[in-house]
Amino acid sequence: MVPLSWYLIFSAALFSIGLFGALSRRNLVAILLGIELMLNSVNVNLVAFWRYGDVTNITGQVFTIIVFAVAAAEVAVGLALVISVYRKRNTVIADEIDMLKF
Amino acid sequence: MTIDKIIFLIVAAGTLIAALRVVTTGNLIHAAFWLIATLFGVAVIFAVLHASFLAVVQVVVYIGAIAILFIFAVMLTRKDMRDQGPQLNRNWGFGALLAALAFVGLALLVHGWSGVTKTASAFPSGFDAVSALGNALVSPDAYVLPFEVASVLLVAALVGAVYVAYNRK
Amino acid sequence: MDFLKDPLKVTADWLLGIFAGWGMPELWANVLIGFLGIFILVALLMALDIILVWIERKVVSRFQSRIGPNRVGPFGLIQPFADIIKLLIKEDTTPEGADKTLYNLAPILSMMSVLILWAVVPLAPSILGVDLNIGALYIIAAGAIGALSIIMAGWSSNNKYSLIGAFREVAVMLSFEIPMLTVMLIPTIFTGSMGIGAITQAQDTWFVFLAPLAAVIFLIAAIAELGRAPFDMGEAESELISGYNIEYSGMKFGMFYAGELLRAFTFGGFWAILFFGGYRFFGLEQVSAFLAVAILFFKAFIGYWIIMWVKYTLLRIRIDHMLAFNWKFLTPVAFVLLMTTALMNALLANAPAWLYIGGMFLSNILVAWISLEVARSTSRRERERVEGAKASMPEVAQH
Amino acid sequence: MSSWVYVGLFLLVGLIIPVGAIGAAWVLAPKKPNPIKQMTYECGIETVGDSWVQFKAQYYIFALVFLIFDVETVFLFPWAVKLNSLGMFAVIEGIIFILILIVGLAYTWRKGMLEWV
Repeated sequence: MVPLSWYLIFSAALFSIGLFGALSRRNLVAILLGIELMLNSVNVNLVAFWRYGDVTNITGQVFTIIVFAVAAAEVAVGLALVISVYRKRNTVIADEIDMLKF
Repeated sequence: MTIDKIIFLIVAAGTLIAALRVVTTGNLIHAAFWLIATLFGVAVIFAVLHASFLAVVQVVVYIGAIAILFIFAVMLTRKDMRDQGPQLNRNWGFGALLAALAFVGLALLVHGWSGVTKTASAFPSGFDAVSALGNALVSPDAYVLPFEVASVLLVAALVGAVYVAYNRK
Repeated sequence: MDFLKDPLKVTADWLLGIFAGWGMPELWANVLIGFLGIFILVALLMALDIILVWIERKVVSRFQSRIGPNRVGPFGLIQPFADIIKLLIKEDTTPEGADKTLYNLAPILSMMSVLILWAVVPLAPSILGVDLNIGALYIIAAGAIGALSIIMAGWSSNNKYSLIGAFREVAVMLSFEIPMLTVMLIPTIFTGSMGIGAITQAQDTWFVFLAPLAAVIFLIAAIAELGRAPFDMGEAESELISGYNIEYSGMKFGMFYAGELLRAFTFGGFWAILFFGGYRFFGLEQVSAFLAVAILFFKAFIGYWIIMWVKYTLLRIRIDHMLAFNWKFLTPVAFVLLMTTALMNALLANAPAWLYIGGMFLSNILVAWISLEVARSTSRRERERVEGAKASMPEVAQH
Repeated sequence: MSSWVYVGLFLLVGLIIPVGAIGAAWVLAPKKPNPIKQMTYECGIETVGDSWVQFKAQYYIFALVFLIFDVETVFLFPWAVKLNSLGMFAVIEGIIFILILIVGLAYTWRKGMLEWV
C-alpha cells in the first residue's frame, strides 16, 4: 500500500513546479499553464485524503468536481482575456502589458 | 517494495518530469502537450486511488476540453511558428527560490504531521462512489447549494469569456 | 457445453491451471491471461478492420452504381491484403520542418483511441469487458484522445491545409460532443448506472422504444464525431485536399484510415449497445457467448451500414451551417429532451410498464415534433426576411 | 486488483499494435529522402511562408462554449445515476441547473456570438 505521505509529497512537488511556472514565465498562456498545475496538485490532495480518510464521506470528491468547474471557468476567462489583450496590443508577454488601461 | 508502490513511483516520476517540461520548455505548443502528459499522469494517480469517476472526468474535462482550449489559444496568439526571446522573466531566480521554499515547507509540514501514517481503509461492500456523489450533490443537507452555484459560475464564465473574446467589428 | 456458454471463463480457468502448474503467483497469472485475452481481441479487431476496408469499398461502389474491387481474388476479397502490403512497403516521407516526435505520435494515438474503446464493450453476458461503472464517460474520454491526435497531426505536419483541417475537425468534434454527452445521460437515467454492461442488461425493452429521439441525436452526433460526411469538414478534399492527414504516407496514413473505419464500426456498436440492447435478442444471448457476440456484431454492422449510407448519400455541409445546426438546434433539443425524460421518469416512476414505455415514447415524439415545428417556422421567417430584402432591392443589384 | 489494471493493459496493447505496424513498415519500406519529396504538399505549388496562418477567434468561442457544457455534464452524470431513487426534488434541482446553463447559451446566441462570420 502506498503511504499517504507519498501522495502529499507528490502534490507538493507538482504545486511548487506550478508556482515556479506561474511566477517565472513571460508568456501569459504559460502562466495559466502553471496555474493549471497548481489546481491539479490540489485535486490530488483532495482525492488522496478522501481515499485515506473515511471513504463513505464523499466530500473530497465533491470538492474535486467543484475545482474542475473553477478551473474550467478560470481557463475560459483567462484565455479570453489573453486573446483580447493580444488583439489590442499584439503581444502576450506579461512584462510588456504594463499600461493600466487600454 | 510492492507492485503498487512501483507503479506509483513510475507514474509520479513521469508526471513530475512532464510538469517540469511544462514550465521550462520554450515552445508553447510543446508546453501544452507536456501539460496533457501531466494531466494524464494525474488521471492515472486518481485511478490508482480508486477514484474512477474523477480519473475519467480528468481526461474528459482537462485533456478533452481545457488542454484543447490552451492549444487553440496558443495558436491564436502567435506571430509565427518559432518563439523568440527568453521564456523566463527577469525575476525567475526569485520565482525558483519561492517555489523551492514552498516545496521544502510543505515537505516539512507533511513530515512533521502525525496523520501521514494513515492507511487506506477497504471499501464498504456495495459502495459506489458515483452514486454517493449523486446523493451528495442533490440532497438538501449536503452539497445542493454548491451544485447550483457551480452552474451559475459556469454561466458567468461563459458569458464573460465569450463577451471578452468576441471580436466586435 | 460449458465452453459454448462461457468460453472466456473456461479458457481462463484452463490457462490458470497451466500457469499455476508452472508455479506462477495467481495475481501474475491473472494479469498475463488478461493481457493475452486483450491482445487476441485487439488482433481480431485489426483483422476486422481489414475486412471493413473491403466492405466499405464494396458498399460505396454499390451506392455509386459501380462494382468496386473485383480483380484480386473472388469479389476482390484479397484486395485489402494487397493494400496492406502496399502500405507496408511504401516509402514513408516526413515533411520538412515537421515536429518529428508529435508527427510520429499522432497516428499511434489515433489508432489507440479507437482500440481502447473496446475495453468497455460488453460482448456477451459473461464477457462484460472491463466493467467500469463509468463506461459512458469513458467513451467520451477516448474520443478526447482522438481529438488530441488530430490536432497533433495537424500542427506537427507544418502544412497550412493540415492545420486548418485539424482546427475545423476538432471544432466540429468538440461541438457535437455536447449533444452526445447529453443523450448518453438518458440511458443512464433509465439504468441508474453509467456502466455499459449494466446499460445492456437493463434493456428488457430496448431503449430506442423509450427514447427514439435520443437514439437519432446520438447517431447524428456520432457521425459528426467520426468526421464522416456530411460532417467531414476537416478533410474536405475539394478545399483542404485531405485535411489533417495530408502529409502522412505509408503505414502512418494507414493508421489514420484504419482508425477511421474501425471507429465508425465501433460507434455503430455503441449505438446498438446504448439503444438497441447490445448483445440481447429475445434470450438468444443466454444460449452461447458466441451467439451473443454474433448478435452484437450484427447490430453493430447495421449501425455501421447506416453510417455509410448517410456518408455516401448526403452532401457536405458548410462549417458555419454545421456549427449552427449543433448549437442552435441539436444541443437545445438534447437538453429539452433530457429535462423531459427526467421529469417523465419521476412522474411515471410507479406507473405500470406499458404506461411508462408509452409515456416515454410519446414524450419523445412530442419533443421531436415541437422542435421540428419551431425550426421550420423560424427558418421560414428567416427565408421570408431574406427574400423580402432581396425583392426590395433595386433591379440593378440583382444579377 | 481493480479493473483499471485491465484498462492499463488495453492502453499497452493499443500502443503495441500501431507501433508494431508502423515499425514493420519502417523496416520494410525504402528510405530515399530528397528535398523535393519532403516539401510540404500544396497541390504542386511551392509553399509560401511557413504554415502559420491567423485563425479566427471564433474557433476559440466554440471551444469555450464546449468547455462550459462539458463541465456541466460532468455534474449531471452523478445526478442521472441517482435520479431513480431521489424523487421529484432532485429532478427539479437538475432542471434548474440545466435551465441556468441554457440561459447562458441563449445569451451568447442572442448576442450573435454563435455566428461563424
